[in-house]
Amino acid sequence: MKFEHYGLGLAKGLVVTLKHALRRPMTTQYPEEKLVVSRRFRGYELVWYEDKCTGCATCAKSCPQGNIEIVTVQQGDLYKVQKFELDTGRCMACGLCVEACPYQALYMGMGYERARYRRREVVLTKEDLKPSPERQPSGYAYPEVAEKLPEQTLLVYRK
Amino acid sequence: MVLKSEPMLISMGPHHPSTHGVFRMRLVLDGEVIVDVEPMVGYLHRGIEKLAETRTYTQVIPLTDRLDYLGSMTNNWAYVIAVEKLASIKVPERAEYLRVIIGELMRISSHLMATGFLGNELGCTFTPLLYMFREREKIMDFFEMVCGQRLTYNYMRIGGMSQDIPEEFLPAVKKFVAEMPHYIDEYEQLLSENEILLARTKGVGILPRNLAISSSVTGPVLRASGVQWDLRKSDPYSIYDRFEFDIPTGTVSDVYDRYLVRIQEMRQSIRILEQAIKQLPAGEARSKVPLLLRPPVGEAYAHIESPKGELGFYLVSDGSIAPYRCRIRAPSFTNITALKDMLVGWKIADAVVIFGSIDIVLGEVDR
Amino acid sequence: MTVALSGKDLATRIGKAIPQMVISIADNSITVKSQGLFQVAKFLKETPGLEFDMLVNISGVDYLDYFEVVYHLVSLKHNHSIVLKTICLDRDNPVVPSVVSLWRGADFLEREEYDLMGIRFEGHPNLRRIYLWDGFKGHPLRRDYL
Amino acid sequence: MGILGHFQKWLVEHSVPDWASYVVPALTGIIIALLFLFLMIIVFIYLERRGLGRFQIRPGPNRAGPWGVLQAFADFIKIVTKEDIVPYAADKPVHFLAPVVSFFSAIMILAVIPIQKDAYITNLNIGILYVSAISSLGAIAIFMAGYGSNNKYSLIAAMRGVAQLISYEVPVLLAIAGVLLISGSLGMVDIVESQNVPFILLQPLGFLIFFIGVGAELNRSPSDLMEAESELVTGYHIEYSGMKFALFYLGEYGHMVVASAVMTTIYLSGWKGPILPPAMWFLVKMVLVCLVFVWIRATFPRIRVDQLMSLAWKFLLPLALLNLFATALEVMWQDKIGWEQFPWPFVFLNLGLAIVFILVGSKLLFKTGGGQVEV
Repeated sequence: MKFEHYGLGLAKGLVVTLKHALRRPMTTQYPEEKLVVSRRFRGYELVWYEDKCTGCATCAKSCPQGNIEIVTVQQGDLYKVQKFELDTGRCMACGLCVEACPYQALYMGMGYERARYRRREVVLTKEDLKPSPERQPSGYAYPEVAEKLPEQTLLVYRK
Repeated sequence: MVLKSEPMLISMGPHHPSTHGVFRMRLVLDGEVIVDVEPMVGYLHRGIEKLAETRTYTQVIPLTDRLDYLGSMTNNWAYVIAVEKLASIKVPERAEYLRVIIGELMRISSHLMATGFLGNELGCTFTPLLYMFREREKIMDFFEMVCGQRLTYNYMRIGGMSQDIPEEFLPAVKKFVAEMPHYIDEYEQLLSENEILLARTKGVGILPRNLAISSSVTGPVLRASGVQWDLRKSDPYSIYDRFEFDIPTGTVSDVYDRYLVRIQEMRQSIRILEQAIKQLPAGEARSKVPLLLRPPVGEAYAHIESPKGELGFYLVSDGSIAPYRCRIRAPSFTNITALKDMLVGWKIADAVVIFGSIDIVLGEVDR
Repeated sequence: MTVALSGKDLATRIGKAIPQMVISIADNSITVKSQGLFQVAKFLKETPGLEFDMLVNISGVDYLDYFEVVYHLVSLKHNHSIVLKTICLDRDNPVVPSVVSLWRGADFLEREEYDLMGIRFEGHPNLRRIYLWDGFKGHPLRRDYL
Repeated sequence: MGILGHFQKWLVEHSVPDWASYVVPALTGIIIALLFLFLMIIVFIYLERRGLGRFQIRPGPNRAGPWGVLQAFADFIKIVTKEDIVPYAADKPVHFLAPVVSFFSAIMILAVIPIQKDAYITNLNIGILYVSAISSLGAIAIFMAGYGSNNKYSLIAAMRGVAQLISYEVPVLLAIAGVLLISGSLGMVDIVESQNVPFILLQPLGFLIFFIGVGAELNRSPSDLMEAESELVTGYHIEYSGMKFALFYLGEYGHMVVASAVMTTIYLSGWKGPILPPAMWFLVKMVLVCLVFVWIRATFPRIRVDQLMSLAWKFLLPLALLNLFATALEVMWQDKIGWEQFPWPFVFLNLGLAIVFILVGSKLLFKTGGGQVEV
């Protein structure tokens, strides 16, 4: 070790930390303070519209994990979805199923507090996947939905 | 009288705070001095190359996110370039620019992490790391904005991007690009002239130029060894030949040079970002590619300059919907080849610093 | 721009120095017999004008009938590249000469190929499994491994 | 005679039994010292964690109690409810005793610290000697912990710790010797009494050496080599958990409290100061010293072990000797001018000397290479 700068380098560092000590902390106090997530947020749940779904199983085929299970029964010309199950414990929220859906029946969800105590609770069935006031579809792959969602909070604009 | 002593064997890792995950070094110590070292990897081996053989070409993209999880976007990029080369797919102009913008943001973020953790390994009690987290957080915000997630992006697609950027993206990035040099100045003020940091890093862990080349070391480590080799310049992929930037290189090839090279690369990335934002054309961000892509029989090797070094994908196609063989040339993995040469003779405290200066990510080493 | 050298030109140059080793030639790659791999690699590394000083990657590909080992070589000095391939037909005991003595970087890459593909690199100083543990049965990246 | 002495006298005058007049004041002193130490440890832990948070642009612990003031208590409850794990191959008695030694050496020093003119437990006439002797006990605790745990990381840390503490005793004591020359006494009260100008001004170089040395002895960043969390995980207390770990933690902060108290006493003119009551001044100065420690911890990387040694032997020791020499010369002239009347010329003289010595020292004395060893 040589004091090449006679300790001035150390003093410079001290000035930087002191300057930071006078700044406002950057931390977000999470449970009380929540940031608005992206409009294209890929939450750990899907929002599924039963009326639009034709049971074509394109989503199941596009899933890298083989996570989506679809069973359909034929009713005349149409197919009725009997079982639509998604194991969110294995879902990696890649969004490929949503992109693949040709009938706009599948959306990513906006939720992110998805921890559960039991494994069976993370398996979402037909009823769990339907939209509700708490389960809003996100704008991922659907720009027209994204436009209506609130703007994301960005740290760049934080003072 | 010569005191009888025997070497002490220490297993550093896989549960060690500064081995960047689950890396393990089998150190043979003489007092505090390292006599021998054997890197041991494989604690995070998930067989991504094997998994890729059972997935369609599009389904492999989420897997590549899980290689170098501090540089997921560039992993996506390398993979899609390889597939595009294999299937001769043309990428729209706008998508190329977006890829450059996203890729350079990723490089800044990854280098921030590398420098911050280097500071942490030097014993800075998290201060530089937390300052750098602040800027990384902003970049993560951008990525969340474009693709909806903060770590496993899965943003690039074969033949473009999954979606075009939202309109609020560019102003925010412009603001970030304008502010960032100031923050880098601040880091440099905190670290670059600090005598303790100089003492700990100057002349430490020297990797001579020839050894670096023959050890297949790439990326900032190779450039710190004085080799002007950056795939963005030497083999311009995508549209890098349209931008003006310099390749920072080191002279002493020690830890300090690697630190400086990373800092300067961040500045160069900002230069590229400025140009790319200015030139960004309008148009489509994704070309029409069939959902189940069947590339012709053949093989392709595509490489990009990822933040860690040369990331390459060697794809062999047999004409089916899944790659026949997907070999990943991971920069982190080859960069630790020269670890022993850098470590022997140094103290145990230098081991973590030298190791940290290589900047590996275990997701990529073990794949 | 890295120039991908033409396989044809290179094959003739190799053929002059080390005859009867090149099996097939593609646009940017040459395939050589595994016995001659080391000589060819040495030739590529040391011939002035070629000087492939960096070994970028080693990939093993299992084509079920034979193994193909692919070496991506690049010269930082001249900024050109070539793909060198070799094949080994013996499925039970595939052996390829090691190039660690030419390029240090082959060390881990060859160990990885040995671990996952089961190709033995003769002359490697420390050919042990790298990812999997020592008692692991089989080589997972082979196409017939389930 | 201190407050406890008066108390004893009062007891004797009111004809309590002889033994009680000794035991009662002694017990009172011990309890007061313990309470003071615990209180200050909690204050210091709070300052350290919140202060470190502010330096790192985060709020720091703010959940337990208002502004997180109860965080230390919450941590304590958590830590005592943890299982006490002793390694199978540990040297059990040594492993058990190490935290105790670490903590009690901190309390013992407190006995001679005068918080106010009369507020001390005892006024030894060899106060400084006592302080430096007891503070070295910390090294023994660290060595016991490192050796007794039977862990390789701990052992390396213990060896580092002993080497470091022994090395830094030398410059620290030489720096204190400069103070002693001026004050002319080893007693803590006398040292404070003799500070018309705080000795930090009269002995800037001595203070710097003392500060660096104490930082190293206290195991504070940038010389926290014994618990270097990035290298040796946590060093000597890697195998400690539960209450024993809590004792180490208390011991570590206890030493810091004591060190800032000693520093306040000998360099920052103890309880002296305008307006505020004297004891308040003492606490304010201690807290300031603590904040400087936190500030330094938030900024600097850690020094390597061989660099730390060469810093002690090649840089601090010569400077301390020079400082002592210069001080001795000044004390020789003292008769002609006198410290009491004209301290300010000496303040500027010493400041100038300190700068010259540091510049010369960093150019000439202190050069070490990269540190690679041939193996």
